[in-house]
Amino acid sequence: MASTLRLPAALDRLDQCREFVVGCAREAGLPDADTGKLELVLEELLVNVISHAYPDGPGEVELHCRTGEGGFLLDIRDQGAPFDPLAASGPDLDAGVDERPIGGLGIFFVRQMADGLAYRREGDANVLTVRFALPA
Amino acid sequence: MASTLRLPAALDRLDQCREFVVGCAREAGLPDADTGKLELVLEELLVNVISHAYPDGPGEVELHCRTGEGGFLLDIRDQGAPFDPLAASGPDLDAGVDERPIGGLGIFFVRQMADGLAYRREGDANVLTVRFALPA
Amino acid sequence: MECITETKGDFLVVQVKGRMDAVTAPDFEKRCAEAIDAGKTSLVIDLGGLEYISSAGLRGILATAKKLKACQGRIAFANLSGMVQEVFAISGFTAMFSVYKSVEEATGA
Amino acid sequence: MECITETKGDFLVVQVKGRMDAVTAPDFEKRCAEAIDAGKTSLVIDLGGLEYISSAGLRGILATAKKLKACQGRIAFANLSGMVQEVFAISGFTAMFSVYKSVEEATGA
Ligand SMILES: Nc1ncnc2c1ncn2[C@@H]1O[C@H](COP(=O)(O)OP(=O)(O)O)[C@@H](O)[C@H]1O
Ligand SMILES: Nc1ncnc2c1ncn2[C@@H]1O[C@H](COP(=O)(O)OP(=O)(O)O)[C@@H](O)[C@H]1O
Repeated sequence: MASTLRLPAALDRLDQCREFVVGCAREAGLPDADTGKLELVLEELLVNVISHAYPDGPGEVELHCRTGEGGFLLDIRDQGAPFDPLAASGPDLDAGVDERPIGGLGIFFVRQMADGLAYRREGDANVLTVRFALPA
Repeated sequence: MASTLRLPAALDRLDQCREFVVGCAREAGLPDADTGKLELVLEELLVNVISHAYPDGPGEVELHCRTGEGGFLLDIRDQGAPFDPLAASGPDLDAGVDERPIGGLGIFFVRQMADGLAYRREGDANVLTVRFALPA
Repeated sequence: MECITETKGDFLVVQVKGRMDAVTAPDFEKRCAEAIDAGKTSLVIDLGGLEYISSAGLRGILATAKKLKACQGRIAFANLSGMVQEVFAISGFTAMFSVYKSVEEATGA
Repeated sequence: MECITETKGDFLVVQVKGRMDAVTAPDFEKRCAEAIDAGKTSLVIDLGGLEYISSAGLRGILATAKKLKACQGRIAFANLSGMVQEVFAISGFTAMFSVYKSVEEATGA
């Protein structure tokens, strides 16, 4: 059965989001060895919503956990301006300490760590679906 | 700002519910000294929903945390048959070990520990609002 | 929740730590039932390490007490504090059971 | 997250434990900045007790490295394992920085 958490998009809510999603993932059968990756993907996407989705004041984020497509599925929904993270260009991983810009790794980590990603705009919301494969 | 958690009404979800509600209460300024009482009230009401609200198969429970009326407010919503816990009669606290029935203390604890309780039927849902006073 | 058992003279001391809730209380009841079935009928429950108890915890305790009563056994509690003490008090358990300040007092050691 | 600092010869060893995420990484950056401002410009970051790191953690590390570079300081890392090692590898940090198996190797002790 699916579970939903909706709360203010704020840094001091990260822990609650993590506990919720990790709890649902365990319930769904995600091995403990994969929760670190899941936590990383979740944090990167939440921090982006917190930092970039609501320039005009506080907003909300909704997390929806379910199973399907042979995996654990997490939908992250925000009411920010349309933003498709799958269309973003990647960082330059070969730059040295001086040239390397601070930041820009979040979406890259999400792409590396998740087993699947899908973006859609739904009404006034961005919905990003993250998939982690479950053991057969 | 308000926060909402919706998940299957099942015992193995108690921890997620507790972490969610305690996180919201801390955020709202509830002193650590009061979280034990809050956890107790939450567990008693959730266990009742899990045990009694859905005799015909699995159902969901929704927790909604907010502030108002000078307190931290928690709404617990289920889709079970109409049940008003405030109308239930209390346990016999003076019985001995033999006569004393096993159970029947949950709603009594809720009444003792919460600073306020309100029940309403909303469409096909029971909504119980629990209030814990916040320091002025 | 963790249950650590230790024999002290005629008594089995059951030290309970952590949280005794709807998820963990059945473990407590089961551990005690096994001890009773093995002939340990004088139990001292040391609640000094217990942080939290709900009505499900009291349910496990009452079921254990009833089982002991049925075989002429006895049960006592020690080291109650904080919300555990409060829950015992308002539920009438403090009045219904033998409650001691320490395990030593409870075992008469 | 916890940061424990210890002077070893010319080096300041910063032992980082727990989780380095968007909430805690600013603490790490601040602790290092204070050390650098106090004249400690040779840092060894011991990540043996770090369970988790996100891009916010790497951001704190990169900011520290840039600050050290600006004052001819140096930074090295020791004891990477698990997801921390993986995150360092895929981000290019393992290639960009001096990474050692142990603090002793990093300090040349
Ligand atoms: N939810 C979002 N809404 C709008 N813009 C975003 C969102 N998430 C990311 N971005 C943009 O994409 C860029 C790259 O994001 P990311 O790879 O996570 O790195 P960082 O956030 O550290 O810059 C951000 O700097 C921001 O401009
Ligand atoms: N959500 C609910 N829906 C229907 N009946 C309920 C609900 N909650 C409690 N009850 C009824 O009220 C009784 C008393 O509840 P409570 O005081 O929590 O004790 P216990 O659940 O241990 O019996 C329950 O036995 C049950 O019959």
